[in-house]
Amino acid sequence: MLKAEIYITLKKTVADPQGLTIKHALDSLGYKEVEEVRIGKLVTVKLNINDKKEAEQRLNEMCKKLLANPIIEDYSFKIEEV
Amino acid sequence: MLKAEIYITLKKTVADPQGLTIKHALDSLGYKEVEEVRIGKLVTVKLNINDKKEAEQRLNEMCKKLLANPIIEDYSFKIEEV
Amino acid sequence: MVKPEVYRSLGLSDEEYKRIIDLLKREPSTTELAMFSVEWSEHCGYPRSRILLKLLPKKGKYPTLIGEDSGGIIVDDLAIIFKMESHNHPSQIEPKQGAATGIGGIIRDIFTAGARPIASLNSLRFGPLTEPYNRYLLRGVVDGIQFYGNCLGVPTVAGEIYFDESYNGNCLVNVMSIGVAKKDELARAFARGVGNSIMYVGSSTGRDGIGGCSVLASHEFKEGEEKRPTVQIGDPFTEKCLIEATLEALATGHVVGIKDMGAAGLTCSTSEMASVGNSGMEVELQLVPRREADMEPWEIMMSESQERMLVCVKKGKEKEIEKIFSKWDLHAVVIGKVTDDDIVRIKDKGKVVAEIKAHSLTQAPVYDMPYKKPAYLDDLNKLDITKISEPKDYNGVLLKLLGSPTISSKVWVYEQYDHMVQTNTVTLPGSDASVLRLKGTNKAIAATTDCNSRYCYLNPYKGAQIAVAEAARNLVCSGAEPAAVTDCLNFGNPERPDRFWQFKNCVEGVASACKFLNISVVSGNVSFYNESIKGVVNPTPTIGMIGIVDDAHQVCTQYFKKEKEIIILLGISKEELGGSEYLKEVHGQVKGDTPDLDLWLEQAVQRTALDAIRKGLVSSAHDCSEGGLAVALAECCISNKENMVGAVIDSLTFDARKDAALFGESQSRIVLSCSKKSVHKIRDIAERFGAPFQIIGRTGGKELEILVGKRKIINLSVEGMFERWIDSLQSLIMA
Amino acid sequence: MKFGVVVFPGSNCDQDCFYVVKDVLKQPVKYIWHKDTELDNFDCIILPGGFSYGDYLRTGAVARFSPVMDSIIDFANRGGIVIGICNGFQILLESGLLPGAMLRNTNLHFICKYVYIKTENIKTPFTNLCKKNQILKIPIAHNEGNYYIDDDGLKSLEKNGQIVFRYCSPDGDVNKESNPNSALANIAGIINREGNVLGMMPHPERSSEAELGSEDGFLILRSILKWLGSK
Ligand SMILES: Nc1ncnc2c1ncn2[C@@H]1O[C@H](COP(=O)(O)OP(=O)(O)O)[C@@H](O)[C@H]1O
Ligand SMILES: [Mg+2]
Repeated sequence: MLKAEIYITLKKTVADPQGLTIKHALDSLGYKEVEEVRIGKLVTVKLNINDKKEAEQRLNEMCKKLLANPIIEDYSFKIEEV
Repeated sequence: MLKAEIYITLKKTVADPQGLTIKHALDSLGYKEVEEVRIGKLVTVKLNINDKKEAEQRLNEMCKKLLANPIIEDYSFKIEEV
Repeated sequence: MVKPEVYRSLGLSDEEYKRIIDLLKREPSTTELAMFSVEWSEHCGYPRSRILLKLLPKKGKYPTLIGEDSGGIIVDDLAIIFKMESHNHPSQIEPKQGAATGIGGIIRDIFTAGARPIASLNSLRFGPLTEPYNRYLLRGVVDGIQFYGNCLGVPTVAGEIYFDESYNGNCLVNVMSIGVAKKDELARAFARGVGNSIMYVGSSTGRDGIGGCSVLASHEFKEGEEKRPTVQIGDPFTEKCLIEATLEALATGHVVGIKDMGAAGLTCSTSEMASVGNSGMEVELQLVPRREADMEPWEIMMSESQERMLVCVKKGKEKEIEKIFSKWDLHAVVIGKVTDDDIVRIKDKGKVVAEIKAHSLTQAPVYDMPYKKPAYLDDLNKLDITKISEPKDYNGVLLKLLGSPTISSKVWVYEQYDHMVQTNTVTLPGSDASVLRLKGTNKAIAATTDCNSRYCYLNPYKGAQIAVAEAARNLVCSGAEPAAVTDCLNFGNPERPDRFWQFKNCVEGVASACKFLNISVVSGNVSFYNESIKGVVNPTPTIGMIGIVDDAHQVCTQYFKKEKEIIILLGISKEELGGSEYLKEVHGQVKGDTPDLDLWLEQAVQRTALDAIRKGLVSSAHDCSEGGLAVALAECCISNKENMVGAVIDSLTFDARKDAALFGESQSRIVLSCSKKSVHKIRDIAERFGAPFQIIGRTGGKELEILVGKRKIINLSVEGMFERWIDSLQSLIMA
Repeated sequence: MKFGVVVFPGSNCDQDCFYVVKDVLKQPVKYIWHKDTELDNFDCIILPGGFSYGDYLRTGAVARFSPVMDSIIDFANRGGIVIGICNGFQILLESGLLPGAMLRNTNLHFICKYVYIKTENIKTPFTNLCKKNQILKIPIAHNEGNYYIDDDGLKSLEKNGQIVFRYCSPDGDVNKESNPNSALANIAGIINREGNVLGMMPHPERSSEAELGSEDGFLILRSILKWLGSK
């Protein structure tokens, strides 16, 4: 069994109003040190596969097809054994 | 300048209907190896702080106060220099 | 031997525990004990309120249907089913999910009756927005309602939002749902027919909300207390599929009975379906679809996982029902059958874990609770009006009231709700009541929720009567005949005689006003223990009322339509300042007696307005509520952003102080506008019904001017009033 | 003319679209279940609004893989008339039938209200009864209507007249104040290069009867009918 954490983030060129709003909120709570906030998705997946290479290839497919929208999002992931 | 990635996940005991729906979707796309999907948030923060210890303490505060909902969510983070 | 601290922590008293042993003639198992504890809790069994609830009239102008979980009225060949429910404590802990699952629950009550949900309403109460946690609560609750309701495709068409210190530490989230069915296609919530199957449908069972029913709903709770595992997450997508699948399944005719698993989940649905059907039922817990491994039998029986239902299906038709649910990707599995005894028998791996007569679970003990008028009330009711200084700046007072969070526009809230889906909403939120056409007929229904809980605090009986009268008045102003009520009774700890006195008086007030107006109470809900270390909530008997519009083209809205029309006031402005928003916001006092309510006068005013609207004589109708006549007039000017019309009020006569006449909250008053040629016809109608009638001014211009004698005491631009009224709530929330 | 309304799990304007075609436009209409793959000769297919699959991942992302979508893509490629409304628009974007993507409304809220849109291209099957630059009063109801496309994409939309509707003020100014969700270039609706697939965020089916407050949306449905009739 493998576990993957998939990180889906908005492309740098795409504005992130949610991130902005949270930055403002943190600011007004006194966290002036916060320079930037960006919000993304964290998808945790358990895979019934033992081979990391295979998992990598499958995950790339899943992300391209469904989990991320390449027009506005980037993705990356990390695989570990469980 | 430090950069932190904050991972916010639903507590294990809390149901995740989103994750379930996405698992079904992956399943019907033929990704039968997917055993479980859980959906969380990824918050990327740039901090105008140089000291990791200090950053850690501030991030813990921000998460507890604003970013995560302690009733249903857990959080963790990773700090790196940029 | 069960230890006293165990049953006590489940909310059972020593006597109740003894009674359980008498009923079973033995010690209960853990599962049985848990089952009794929830079934006998206030939430399910109504032990402390049942006697009083009998006072609420079950008959009215329209034939009334009282179902197991909801009720309604019959209009021609349609059944209009509706109900209101509270989700206060879950929302106080986790506002978004608390409110969301509240919507989910109330909507299940409607479609399990066989009706398609056509509208939701919400009545919300919070502590002042100056407190950050209250802002968090309001934002979260609205987010939860929009998240769940919008996804379902059921429009959220109306509601109310109040702010009061008494809700600090215990907000109120009351949600109402309305559904429509052909009257002979309604479903019942029972199990019948030996050998018929019991099917479980919907989401799988997890450890959500275990103990939530008794722990969350029937005990005072302290903020910050560890209640984490009891939070349930709403899944509107599954609920939407459940609505479609259920209505499809009911249409096959193979369903004997159906009940949703709300509070107390399987316990409630098994025992109540058996009890109502005078049947027995046997269920094997191993067959229940679950989300988590190793759940104890009692956990499965107590789980409040959302979006689940129990269905009694005719023997041999299980496959057909299963097919419908699986088309919508939902579980549907047989978990048991109807038996020929009257016992609910729960098995786990074949071993009996509970075996109880269905009736002994559903017939909770009945208590006649002691009550006593609170000592502080006599003092509180005394208001020496001569000690209240009359304002110098009436413009300032009006602007202040228009910006007060309770009076200000709620557009920030209702624009987040899809209030148009299903294409029936002919009067959108922003007027006195929303109106929904009934496709395929000429008719429409109007809906509103109302309760001024400050009135109920000062005078529970009269305050509750006013809640009913005001709801009816709002419907009338929209062109509807008030038809029937659902209520949600939110009170403190009923074991305290002062709180119970409030409860008793409010129920009596609702009952008497409904009887007088010939309106039936078709359904409702009781929520006790609404208190925290910060105090107890004001007594809040929220009234949800629906009315019938016979001709969907004869609806009316509250805003002035055009220039040069005549403005009429029906009713009388008295010298009443007690309990008013003005007294609180401007003079910082919550004191005095609630305004008078003369139900005969109320009826005369309502009949006049409705008759005039139905005859097509009226351009706009708006009742006077919080903020009194001045606020009502201002709202007539500004509540249609696209066409704001000013007014000159120069012939107002009254027998009271100026501030009382303008900002006092005398009941039974409606502001009408009409063309010149309709005036005398409306006057005739008013005379016929005996409603006080006066022409007070005319529409036109870009200002609201109010003259007393020759003196202009109010002179404000419609733009200026609009700005104050429209932005105030949002800026307080976003502070 | 035969209309089809696709039903995805979670669609919630399917019945509204069905009703408006059947009872207001008075044309034959059938539901198409999302698992159907055989489309019987429809003239126009409507992808309705709602929350297909709860919009739990991204709007339209899961619905795009419903079995019916391959057939709809075929249908569109053969020149069939397809209109996606709200969630339907989002599904069309995800499926690639229309370019671009949807982001969250910048105020981060669901917005349900009447807005005004300007009809910029009237030479389409969907707007042929509108006047050039006609202003329509029509409601929106969405969380994600903030249309996005990259610079080149926007240029090509503009160049090819693919921007059919833009949010505007009641008197037709296309400006920031009248853009409810901050959509790029105030875009409220676009069409494909070939001109037979329209996606729009506002709901014509909610504004096709006077008693609901506006009949402007009905122009779009009547335009489709006219187009089909004259073909
Ligand atoms: N929580 C809410 N949800 C939806 N609509 C609301 C809500 N609160 C207020 N409204 C709407 O705002 C308008 C004004 O409400 P309110 O001031 O309570 O009216 P009234 O005093 O006539 O009862 C009504 O149309 C009402 O339905
Ligand atoms: Mg009113």
